[in-house]
Amino acid sequence: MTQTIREVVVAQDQGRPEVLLSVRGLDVRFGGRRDVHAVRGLDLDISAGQCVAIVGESGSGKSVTARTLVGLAGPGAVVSAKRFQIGDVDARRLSERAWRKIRGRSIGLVLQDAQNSLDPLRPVRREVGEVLIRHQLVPRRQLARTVDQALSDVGFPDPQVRGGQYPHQLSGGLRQRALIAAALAGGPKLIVADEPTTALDVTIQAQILELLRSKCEAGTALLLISHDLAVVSSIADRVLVMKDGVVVESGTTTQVLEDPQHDYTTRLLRAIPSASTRGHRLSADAAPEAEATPVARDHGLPVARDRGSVVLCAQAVHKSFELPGHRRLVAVDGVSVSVKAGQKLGVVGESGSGKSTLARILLGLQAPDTGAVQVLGTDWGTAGREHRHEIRRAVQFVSQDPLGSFDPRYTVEEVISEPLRSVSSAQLRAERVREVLALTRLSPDLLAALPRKLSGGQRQRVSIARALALRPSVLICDEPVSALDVSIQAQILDLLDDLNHRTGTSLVFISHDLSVVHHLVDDVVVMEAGRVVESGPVTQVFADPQHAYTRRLIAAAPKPAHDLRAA
Amino acid sequence: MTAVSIPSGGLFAAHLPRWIRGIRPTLVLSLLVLAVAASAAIAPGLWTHTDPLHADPLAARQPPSLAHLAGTDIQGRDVLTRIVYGARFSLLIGLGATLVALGLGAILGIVAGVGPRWADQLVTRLVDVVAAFPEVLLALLMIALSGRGAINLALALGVAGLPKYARTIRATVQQTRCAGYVEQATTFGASRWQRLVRHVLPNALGPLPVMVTIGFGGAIISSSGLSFLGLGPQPPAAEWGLMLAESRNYLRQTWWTGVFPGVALTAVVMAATVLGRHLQERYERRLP
Amino acid sequence: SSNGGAAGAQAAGSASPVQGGTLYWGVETALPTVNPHLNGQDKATPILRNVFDSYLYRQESGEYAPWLASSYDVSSDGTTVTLTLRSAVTFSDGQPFNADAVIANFTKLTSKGYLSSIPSGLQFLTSFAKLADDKVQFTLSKPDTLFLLYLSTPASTPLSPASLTKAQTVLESGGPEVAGIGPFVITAFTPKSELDLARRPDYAWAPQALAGGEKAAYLDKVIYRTFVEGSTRTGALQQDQVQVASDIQPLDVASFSKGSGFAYEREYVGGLPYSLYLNVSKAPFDDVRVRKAFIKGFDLAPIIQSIYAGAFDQAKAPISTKGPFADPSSLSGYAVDIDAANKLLDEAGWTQRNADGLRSKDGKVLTVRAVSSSDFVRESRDQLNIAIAAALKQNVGIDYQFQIVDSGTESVRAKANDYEIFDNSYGGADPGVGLDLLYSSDPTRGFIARGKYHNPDLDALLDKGRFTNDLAARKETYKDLQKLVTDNFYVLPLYQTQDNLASVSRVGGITIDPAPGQPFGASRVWLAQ
Amino acid sequence: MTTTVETAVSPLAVPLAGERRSGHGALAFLVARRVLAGVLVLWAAITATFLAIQLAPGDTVSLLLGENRDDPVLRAQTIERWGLNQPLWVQYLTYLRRIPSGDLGISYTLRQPVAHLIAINAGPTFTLAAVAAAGAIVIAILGALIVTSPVHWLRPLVSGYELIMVSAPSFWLAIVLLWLFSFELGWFSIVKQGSWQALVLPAASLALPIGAYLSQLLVSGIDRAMEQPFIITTRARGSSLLAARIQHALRHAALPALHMLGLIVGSLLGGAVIVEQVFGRVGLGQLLVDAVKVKDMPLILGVTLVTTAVFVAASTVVDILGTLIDPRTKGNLR
Ligand SMILES: Nc1ncnc2c1ncn2[C@@H]1O[C@H](COP(=O)(O)OP(=O)(O)OP(=O)(O)O)[C@@H](O)[C@H]1O
Ligand SMILES: Nc1ncnc2c1ncn2[C@@H]1O[C@H](COP(=O)(O)OP(=O)(O)OP(=O)(O)O)[C@@H](O)[C@H]1O
Ligand SMILES: [Mg+2]
Ligand SMILES: [Mg+2]
Repeated sequence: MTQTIREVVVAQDQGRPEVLLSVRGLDVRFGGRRDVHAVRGLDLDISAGQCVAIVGESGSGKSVTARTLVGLAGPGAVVSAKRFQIGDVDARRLSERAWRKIRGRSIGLVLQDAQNSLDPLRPVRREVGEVLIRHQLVPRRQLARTVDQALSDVGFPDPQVRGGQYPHQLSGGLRQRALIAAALAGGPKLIVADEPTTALDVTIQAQILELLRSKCEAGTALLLISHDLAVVSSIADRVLVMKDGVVVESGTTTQVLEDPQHDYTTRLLRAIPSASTRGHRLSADAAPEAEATPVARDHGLPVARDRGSVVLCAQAVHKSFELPGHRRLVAVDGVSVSVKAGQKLGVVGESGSGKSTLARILLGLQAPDTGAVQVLGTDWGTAGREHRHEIRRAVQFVSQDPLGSFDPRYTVEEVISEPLRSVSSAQLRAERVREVLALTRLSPDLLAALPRKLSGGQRQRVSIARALALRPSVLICDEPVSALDVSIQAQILDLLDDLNHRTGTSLVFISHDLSVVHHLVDDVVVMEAGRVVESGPVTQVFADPQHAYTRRLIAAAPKPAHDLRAA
Repeated sequence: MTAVSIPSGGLFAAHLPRWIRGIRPTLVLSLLVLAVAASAAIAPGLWTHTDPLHADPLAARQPPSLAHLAGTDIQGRDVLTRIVYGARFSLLIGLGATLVALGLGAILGIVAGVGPRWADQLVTRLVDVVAAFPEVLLALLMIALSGRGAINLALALGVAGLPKYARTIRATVQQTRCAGYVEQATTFGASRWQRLVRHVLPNALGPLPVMVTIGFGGAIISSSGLSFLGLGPQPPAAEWGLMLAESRNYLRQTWWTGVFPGVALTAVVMAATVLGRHLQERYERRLP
Repeated sequence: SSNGGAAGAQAAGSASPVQGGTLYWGVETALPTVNPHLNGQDKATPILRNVFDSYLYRQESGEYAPWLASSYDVSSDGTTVTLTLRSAVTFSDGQPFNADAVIANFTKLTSKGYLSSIPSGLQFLTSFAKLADDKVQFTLSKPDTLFLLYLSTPASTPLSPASLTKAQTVLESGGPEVAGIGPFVITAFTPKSELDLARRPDYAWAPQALAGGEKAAYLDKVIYRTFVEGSTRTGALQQDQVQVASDIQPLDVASFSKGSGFAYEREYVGGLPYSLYLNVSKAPFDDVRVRKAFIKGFDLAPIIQSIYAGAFDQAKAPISTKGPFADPSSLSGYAVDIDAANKLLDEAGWTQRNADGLRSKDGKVLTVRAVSSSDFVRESRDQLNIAIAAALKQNVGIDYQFQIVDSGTESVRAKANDYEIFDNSYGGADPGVGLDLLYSSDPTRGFIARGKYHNPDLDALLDKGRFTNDLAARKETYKDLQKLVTDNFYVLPLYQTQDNLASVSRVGGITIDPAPGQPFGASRVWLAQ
Repeated sequence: MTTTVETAVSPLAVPLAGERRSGHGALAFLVARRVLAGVLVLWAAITATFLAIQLAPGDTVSLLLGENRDDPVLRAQTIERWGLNQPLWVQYLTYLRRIPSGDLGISYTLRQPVAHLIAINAGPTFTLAAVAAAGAIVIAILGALIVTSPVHWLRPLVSGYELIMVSAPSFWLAIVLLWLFSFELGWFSIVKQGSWQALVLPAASLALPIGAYLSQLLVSGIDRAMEQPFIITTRARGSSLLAARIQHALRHAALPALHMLGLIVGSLLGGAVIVEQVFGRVGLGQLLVDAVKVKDMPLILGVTLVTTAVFVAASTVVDILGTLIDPRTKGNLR
């Protein structure tokens, strides 16, 4: 170990919490083709045991900040700062060699993308051991023991055995734990955790947050990056709100969340869906004027049914899959649901509980092993081939991954008009495309664009527009907002609500996010391991959950420590 | 202020307009080489007015001079003229082999990719058998069957190259078949066939231009190897591989008869490879 | 007879022969088998000579001298040949060489299924018998002079009786287990690639007629390595990786010129030169005017010069100028006359010309095709023919195509009479074998008479030349024969075939066997230092 | 990276209907299945070759007789001796039946048992292939590490060299190497077969282009892997760029390169023909070319058998090695 490290490590004296990281006026630019000024004049201080959170919408520079703090801003990045002190070291003058001594030893980094942040070709224990080897923290003999210890510290079950598994053999939660274990193994005083709980299921998310919180209490400083204000409010001491690379607001968590000064913070807070936001708009978008709705013309397309009649219903559907080794996995186990015209039905449940499979069965993409699904009174199973194609149009689908659902060769116009091939007249088709564009509040300028050039929110709108083109009776949305950040999510949720109101299209809304469901739907179905464990009006189910599983789910959802709607 | 690293491009490039900065000299050069080769193949008369078969024993083995820019060969034929006319043969063999490989490979790959399980099995096995034959053995057998010559050479190389295409296309077809947009098309009421034609095939065959460009260079190289073994076009044809093979024993006395065709061949293959890689990069960048 | 001579000895200066050493000899020839009875390659003879001596030694004059037979006697009618065997000769496996061994060999040679083709020499052999322990008598149905020739080639060489009883595959492929009588023994054989020889110390039976006589070899080991690529042989020789290289390519010859530190020598080989035989059985060569126009329509000399750069010479007669039989005057009617050729073609009705300037008649282009099996395309023959084709096209508008095919296709095309020209060279010490094969209309003799001449006068001359041992008479006969085939424009001799080799200066004693014009093995070769 | 792994289609994947086994049993089972599939491929290759030779012009008897003395008696003898009087299917079945006992018949032209001929020719070819493959791997890894290294001026140099290597005709390279290093500089004599000197240049002429090609594959693999988040993670633990490249990225790039190497080694015979001819080496390639030229059927079939067997073996080995490199591909190994 060299001088540099010792300075950093030894600098901890008793008494007042030492400042581990102090940054003033941090600037990060990316040169090259388009000049990106990713971080502008960021100030940041973290002392031991403290948890500082950075929030902000996608692209605001959070991850760049995190990477810059360990000297890995990326190729082509130009970093400058008025002050950049890691412990006693002036990081502005560090050589690459010196940086290597700091990384993992003084600062641990947990990257945003847990799926890909572990080398898929190495057992996780080697990844955890790597930091120990690099910094020669333990003798070879003790390496295995130390790694097992590090893994069990983060609640990794049975580290001796499961530590030998490869990332693809582990669940998302375990992977995230292993990643955190690796970040902690070198004993850093500061952990930078970039969106450590996104992509995770509520229950697992709660466990990871608990883990981080306990580390913090044990004296490790935490820089938490998240776009989820509920998460932040439950753990952070201080919050920085970033927008377009600039910290627009910072202060203690209470200050920022309860008395936001900046307009942007207010908007961010307002965009968070919850029980209390039911019936309110989340986004800043104004509600569309009534006359903005074009008079729907008959293009030879079916018209939505009267409110109240059952448009889609599944009766005791059952679906199992064959797994290798003659095992069968029951994905959907005797589920019955029915959707009335104009109804908004939510489906919640943990990952793997069969939500998507149910959606596919309702869509007629997958035939149930037993049970039947009726669309507008016609059975999927018994309908003839021609008739099936007809009734398919009554049920449309919006997926979590809009981009993947677009043919990569198609422009927005082609994507939206694809379902309309059956409409003979080109003029009528163009008219219908314009109608749905207006409905989804997309600019006609986008028609010629390729979907992959659009923002996430725009893509999801295009996906919804396409689904609406056939004037379906039911729109089945499988996690339509889970890939979007809060503000965009707010817009999409508002849009779906509007559409439901104005066109009378029923919604089947699948989500693992209880607050979103709570915000949007009328009725909810709770699924566990393929079964419906509870169902009813959403307010009733969430207010008074009957089933233990529902209660567990609700308990695990992050509870804001602050009243986020106060502003 | 600490510059952690320097923006790429350098000072110099910064002053040029963006579209010029975007041009890569190797790519331009490659396109130029291919264009010249293609024009020679299509209209050799543009580049030379002599007959590639015109022999003049009295002017044999002359080193490069103004009269014969690339010298003359052992028969007294103008080497440059033969290189120009050779472009047609060589490019056609390369292209022919690639198209045969691609055509057969695509059909097999698509059948395996979309067909029933047994068809997939059958095709996979068939392709394994073809792949298990070394290229030379296949070419030898096919040429033993049907005789020497440019067309048979292209056919043999095509068959030998088929497994690569068949396997890739099978894999991409199977991948695209499960893509979100194909499933989505089902919900609009598109039939199996419509999905196949509208979505699966166009997308699965997306990497083909890349494969063709890179395969083209490879086919030219392979064909020159088989020409070396005497399995290619027969003399007196002007074909680069054959010219190389014919000159290989005179290299020390008449280096120009071998070096110039070799340079032409290598340049075209390099150009095709560079272009192929460029296309590949563009293709990969386009992927979501 | 030609340039060359004892260049090897000169290169090694006046130094006297040195005993011992290992010599690498690079050759083009790939040996599929080293059983001398079965290997029919001309080019194998100089290699096999190291291991297999013959009964008789043929001299350049065409006469035969004793070798393993101490004397021979031909009856006056020429149908009985008696060999008296040299005494105290042993095979390399220690078995004695005697009449029984000779009988065993001829029994094997005439047995069913051993030979894959019957050599000319055995064609008229009717019986053979042991007269005494050292005497064997052969009876022929005709006074075939080729029988004596046969007794002087490796094709009849005696193998030890023990070898003859070896397993079929062992015997047929030859190699260390097949013993003969010669200055070397085979120690290893890799088909088509390498033949390793070791000196036989007790060897003492070389033919008297050859300089040095009865001595054992100088070298301890000789290793023949096949390099198909001519430039590889040249390069390996220049680096002294091989000390002798055969079949030097024409253009490389200059690098071994005087003062280069290498010795180069070449020798014409006997038999028939490389020639084009015109298929007279079908149009267009059934018309003598077209044949004549073909032959007179271009100037061969500059073409030979440009392709071979002086390393090969234009053929001077239908029979090799090596040996006593060539008649250069027979080619006097072959002088180039392009105008005459054009006129002849006009007369023959090939008056139309197509866009390429090629003649045609009734819409059929005047195309003549040679179909050559790729195995036989060597010595830049493809280049030579292409140059001829170019000249013919330019001069007289004949479309000559030299088609190289695999041997299977060649045999099919030959059988279907689907060719107009047959190209061939036939080596050997006596032209009789080749003449029979290439001109005879007798189906048991003219197997490669692809000109399909069916000319009774020609057949009569062939018989007359073959069934006599009288050299002077044969000379006369072959003179008439050469005149006949050239008067009829049956054949166009192109270049005189030859053997050549180059060696590093350390090598001395390279000896040419004058009758076939090929190196007499490596038995007299020595390596300085 | 993941896409590459997924599309690295194993050439001989046989679907596994039975249950998944574990440990050594599973490997043995997989190997057994692979062997079975391999036998199937061999059989098909033999059959196809047999048919192709039958369909090729020229009858075997004429070829056996050569072009000299063809007469009815000899012809009959020859036909009988080589069993050509039997119907084709009998000849075919007889051949197949003899294979398991190692009897591959007797070469028409070389008059030796084919098994023996293969035995003496396969050694040099396999040595050549093995040394070339090893050389190619070393060249590829070195090249890839240089190209991806931060020493920027080296990158265009090495990639340029690689581009030329993969774009130049292979026999050209062989001839140039031979002339330069054996005939001009005299470093490696090529005449003593079996000596290491005689192996260096032939192996280099095969290894250089293959190495360059693999290196290009590795480079694109490494470049792609270096963009993956786990590289930032490992660097955030204090790994140097070089360590990240060697210990993480190289391995990711290795899988497609390995598969390609398997294919190349399995068909190295093609390259070997040319190298064997230029360097005058004994070997299977030259044996095969000569055999096909004269329609020496037992020899052709014998060499086909060996080369396809090598191909099958190579792809099996590659797949097994592949699972060591990337445990995710275990599912592919069926
Ligand atoms: N290596 C890079 N080169 C160029 N631009 C970059 C690079 N890395 C990030 N950026 C840009 O910097 C900006 C900030 O990106 P950053 O990843 O920090 O956003 P974020 O706040 O983490 O967003 P998210 O919530 O989506 O993770 C973006 O505009 C991004 O495109
Ligand atoms: N085609 C299939 N073959 C085998 N198993 C499948 C298949 N499709 C789904 N499953 C399994 O069925 C179960 C239910 O999957 P499903 O996708 O419906 O869950 P989900 O509730 O949507 O989960 P998530 O929230 O992660 O999307 C899972 O265990 C999944 O692995
Ligand atoms: Mg981020
Ligand atoms: Mg799901």
